[in-house]
Amino acid sequence: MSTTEHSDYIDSDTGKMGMWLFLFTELFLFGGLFIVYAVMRTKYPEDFHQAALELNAFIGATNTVVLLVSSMTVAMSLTAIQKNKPNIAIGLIFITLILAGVFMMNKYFEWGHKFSLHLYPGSDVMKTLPHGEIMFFGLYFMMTGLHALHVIIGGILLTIVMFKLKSGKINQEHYLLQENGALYWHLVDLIWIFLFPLLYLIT
Amino acid sequence: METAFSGASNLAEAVDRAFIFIFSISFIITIAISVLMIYIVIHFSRKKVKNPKQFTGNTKLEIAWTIIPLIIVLMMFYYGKVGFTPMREVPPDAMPITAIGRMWAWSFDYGSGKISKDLVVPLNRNVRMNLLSMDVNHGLFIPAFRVKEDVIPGYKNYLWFRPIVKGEFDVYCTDYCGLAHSGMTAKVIVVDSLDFEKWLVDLKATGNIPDLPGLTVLKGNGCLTCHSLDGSKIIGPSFKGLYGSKRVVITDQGEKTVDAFDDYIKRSILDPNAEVVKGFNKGLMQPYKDVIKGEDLDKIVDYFRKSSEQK
Amino acid sequence: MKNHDNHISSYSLNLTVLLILLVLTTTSVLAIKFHFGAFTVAVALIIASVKAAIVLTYFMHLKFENLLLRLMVSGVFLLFAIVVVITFIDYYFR
Amino acid sequence: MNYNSSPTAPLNFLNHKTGLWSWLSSTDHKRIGLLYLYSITIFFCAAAVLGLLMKIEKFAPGETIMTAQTYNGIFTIHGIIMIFIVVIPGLAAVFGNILLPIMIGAKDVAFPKLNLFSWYVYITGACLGLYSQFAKGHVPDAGWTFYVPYSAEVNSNIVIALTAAFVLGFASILTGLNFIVTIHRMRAPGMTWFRMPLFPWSLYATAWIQILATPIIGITLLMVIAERTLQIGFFDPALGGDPVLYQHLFWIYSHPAVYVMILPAMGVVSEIFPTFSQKPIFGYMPIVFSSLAIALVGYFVWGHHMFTSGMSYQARWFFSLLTFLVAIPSAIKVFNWLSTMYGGSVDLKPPLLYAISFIFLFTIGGFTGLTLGSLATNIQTHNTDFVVAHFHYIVFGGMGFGFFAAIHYWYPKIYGRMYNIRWANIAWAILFTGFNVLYFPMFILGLQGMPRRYFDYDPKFQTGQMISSIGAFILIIGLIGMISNLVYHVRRGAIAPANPWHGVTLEWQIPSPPPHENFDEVPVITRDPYVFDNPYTK
Ligand code: HEA
Ligand code: HEA
Ligand code: CUA
Ligand SMILES: [Cu+2]
Repeated sequence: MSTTEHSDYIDSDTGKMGMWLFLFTELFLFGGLFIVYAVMRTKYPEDFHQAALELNAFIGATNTVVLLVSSMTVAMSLTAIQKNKPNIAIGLIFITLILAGVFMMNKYFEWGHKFSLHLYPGSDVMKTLPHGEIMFFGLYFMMTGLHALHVIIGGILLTIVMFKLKSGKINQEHYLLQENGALYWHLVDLIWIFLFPLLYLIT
Repeated sequence: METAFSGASNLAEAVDRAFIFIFSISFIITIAISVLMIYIVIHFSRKKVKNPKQFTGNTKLEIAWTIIPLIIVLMMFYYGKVGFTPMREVPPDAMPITAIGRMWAWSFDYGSGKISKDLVVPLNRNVRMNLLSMDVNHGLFIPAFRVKEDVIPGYKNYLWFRPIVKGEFDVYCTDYCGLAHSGMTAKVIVVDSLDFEKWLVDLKATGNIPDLPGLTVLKGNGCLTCHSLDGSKIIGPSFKGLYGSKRVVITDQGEKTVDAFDDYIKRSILDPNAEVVKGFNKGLMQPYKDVIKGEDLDKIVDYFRKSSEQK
Repeated sequence: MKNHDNHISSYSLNLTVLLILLVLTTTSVLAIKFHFGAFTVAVALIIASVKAAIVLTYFMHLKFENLLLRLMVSGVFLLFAIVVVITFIDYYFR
Repeated sequence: MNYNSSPTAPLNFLNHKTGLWSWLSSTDHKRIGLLYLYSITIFFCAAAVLGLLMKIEKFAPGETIMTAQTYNGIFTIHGIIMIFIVVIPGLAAVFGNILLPIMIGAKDVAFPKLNLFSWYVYITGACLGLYSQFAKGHVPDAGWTFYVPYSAEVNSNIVIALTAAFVLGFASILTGLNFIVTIHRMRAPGMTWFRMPLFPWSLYATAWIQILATPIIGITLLMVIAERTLQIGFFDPALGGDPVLYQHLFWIYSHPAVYVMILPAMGVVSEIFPTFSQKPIFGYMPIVFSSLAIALVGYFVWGHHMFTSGMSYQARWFFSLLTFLVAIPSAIKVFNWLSTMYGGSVDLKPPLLYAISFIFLFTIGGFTGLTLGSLATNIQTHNTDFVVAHFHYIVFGGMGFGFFAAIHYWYPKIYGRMYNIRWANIAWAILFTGFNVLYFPMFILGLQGMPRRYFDYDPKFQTGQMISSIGAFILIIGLIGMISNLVYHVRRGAIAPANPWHGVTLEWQIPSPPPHENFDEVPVITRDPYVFDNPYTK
């Protein structure tokens, strides 16, 4: 693109506003699932109760803590770059990525366990369950699956941020991308804050 | 005889009143707006007006054309609600009939072993239709009665009416349900009470043929909408000469030839998509596993065997 | 393109927020154990909403953003709540 | 797309760079708008021909030119293309893109690269839609509403069509996002919120619906895809799912979506009436706030598409009441437009012709919408041809005619050329006649009980169906007349002046076609948008 092309010269408020609007759409994306959850829960309270007992609240709680801590580390990395400490910022983002990895590992074992019990959509065991329980597991896989996808996307975004921090493209003066990456990561956390009680806690 | 707009049930009058109210207002305002526009275009045309006035608004007018339409629409809402409310309040003495919708035929179950493909109802008796779907969404629509409700699987929807005119009226399916959606029609036949009682106990008159119980089952389940008895191709293969014939079918494993005896016929009813006769489409027929039970299956097979032997 | 007029939230603030969030998480895990019956869902959701509000205000810096953005965020949550309520006008009265 | 031959000497956005790639890689909002214009026109013509085929099929009862399977496939793809590919992006993506930045005095939208990206997303979605027709297997045949359980069970290319709609939704979200930020952050100095012209205002209201409603249909379609591919039974009653819940979710998006279609069209005519009356808009504030009210209240009325689905009685009357309330802001607008013309110096040029017919058709469509919104009458008319007539009147008559008004209004600005006015008038007359002959009989058919999505019909409906089919042929002549006039004069039309209609909004203050950078220097706005202090008619 030549210099006369309309260029992306985006100031921080503009960029941040765009990000927030995008987060709104993400909220409504999950919102649709929450509506389904709410309706189905009122339809099959007993089955949901039974099915939720199958989930391991301990793994859920661990993952909650992991995500909350990671949320703090991204927030701190922003503080670091604002204070012109790029190395600390990189370190904190790195910790965040590790935590994201831990989260995904947990998720992997959790799902793997469910699969080994033949508790996955369409399985023979699943077909014998009462309607509400099938629904619960359907929602469980859809919601956590979509959430895990967001963890991965967030992870990729933060990796990019980390490399740009290293190369100095993100610095004390220009850190819009990092801000937006952090916002996205917090959204991932925010959604989990609701998923955790709805799926694991309330039985 | 049926005319376009005359209602044939107790519910029609209130509905038509709502129609008339809304249409009259709409008509008057639409005409007024059109006339005003034509007047403006002519009277204030550029040829005549060289010096347009430059006013920008008028609060009183704005309030007027907020409040007046508000009142009008609230009245429309009121008429609509008044016409609708009785539709959900079924009188306790209503005679229950189950309307069964399936791709692509209606059948009406009177409970007493009487199943009919047309809806025969007595004049001036309250009738409650319980709506039951065997597969996908359908919609039970009787225009002359001004009633319509969707027939949704897993839901217990209902409607009711009291026929007030004798005659034959159309029944349509108004929820898109696939290939022969537009063919999913039936008749409502409103008859005198006496005739109705006679009809109800006469199991022979509407398809219940004691010597061919299998045919009764086929008719009752709407099979004949898609499968002909005379060899013509409708949506599925014809039943003519089925028993004992050789069938080329497509399975997940590929093509093979089978002999159409008891097992094959039962399989094709319970799980029609496992083996699809070559030249026909998979997925058009839903499994009848939960619909046609053991004894009826035997009756059907029996019927096929007998009709093949006759030839 | 510069971000200078942005508020900088200190490390200790972030840490405090995390601690509060962890306490709330523990509370809600424990609270469920007590079985409030019909209120379990409500209790869990209220605690979750408080947590979400904290994340929004501090981690996502809404506290330091302009009024417009704050209005938008609350509007969006309000809108979603209304949609859920309206859906339940159907399901609740069936 | 080579405008080299344009003799307009100064460089402008059309000719400052040439070659196909310079278009496909351009982040210039005006060029992206034109990319949308061309793609939408192609898809519109394709889907319109499909509409014509349906009408030919229905000329007589029974099978005439196609099988039931084909018919069902055709109305499905006709609906999908018209709704998701033509009218939802429609005005916003074409004229919003081309004119929004100019009208608020900006150089471009806030995120130009994202803007180009959304066009590619759009094209991907549109191609997926086409692919669903040609891929191996059956064409999708579930209607544009994809109601479960049918869409979850039928053996046709539904998944491809669902993915197409999902991707198209994404493009719509990105456009909406871009516009909101643009309007918030990019207005020229002095352009306060209430100095902003009404078209940008309508885009602003639209954009909020786009970003807050579209994700819901996104997730809903994903759930149907998951149901078909992963056997998660959200909506399948055999697995405990709820088919009515699908309808709720679908309409939570798709009702607000109808306002995505109409609001920009309302914005367009709000520009046209002042210009062609040489008079300020009447009731600027009421028009602005009615747009916002439509966007907001329109979010809460989705249940009126489900009055017969067995919803609770309370929900039915609640949705009916709110449906009526959302009509009030539309009423306010209509009266304000009429008052704008009243006392003006009215010049009946093609854009105004289309704008006036917009009011007429929109009024009919709107009033029949009220008929549908009233409980008792909805029971009779739901899912009949009455609904089909309602939405063709309001979508094609409203949004469609709004689109035609817009193209006739801004054509000289965009291309720097003028179409033939007499030709345009004649085409309009044929189009308008054909339109009413085509769709009006459908109201009557619907009242008589003719259901929609019917391949075949009772012979008693034949007269109405025949008249309607004839209307389609008249309409096609008008449409071809209109389109050929516009296409022909892109290169050969008379050179248009910068401000042929004597408009006062910003786009008329710059040359036609606009230069690449829109403005030489950033404009400073010092007064309200519609001040005709020196009407040229004097
Ligand atoms: C551009 C798109 C658009 C717009 C703007 C509207 C506007 C409205 N629509 Fe329509 N509608 C559709 C597109 C649209 N619709 C589509 C596509 C469908 C079918 C979907 C499908 O099933 O496939 C549909 C279906 C549909 C239904 C469901 C029918 C059914 O399936 O049973 C209903 C029911 O209430 C309805 C109502 C309304 C109402 C009340 C308005 C109101 O907003 C109209 C307001 C306008 C006016 C009222 C006229 C102007 C005002 C005046 C002239 C002033 C005087 C007014 C008064 C005194 C009141 N519409
Ligand atoms: C913008 C929206 C839009 C527009 C403009 C149209 C335009 C038309 N529509 Fe469509 N229609 C819908 C949106 C639209 N429709 C939707 C959403 C549905 C619901 C689908 C569903 O149920 O799921 C529907 C359903 C629908 C049905 C109902 C099907 C049924 O229920 O059985 C019918 C039936 O006649 C129909 C007909 C037409 C016709 C004749 C036109 C005509 O106006 C078209 C006029 C144009 C022409 C006649 C041809 C013009 C030719 C050219 C422009 C150039 C020529 C091109 C070449 C030479 C390549 N439409
Ligand atoms: Cu059954 Cu349509
Ligand atoms: Cu609607």
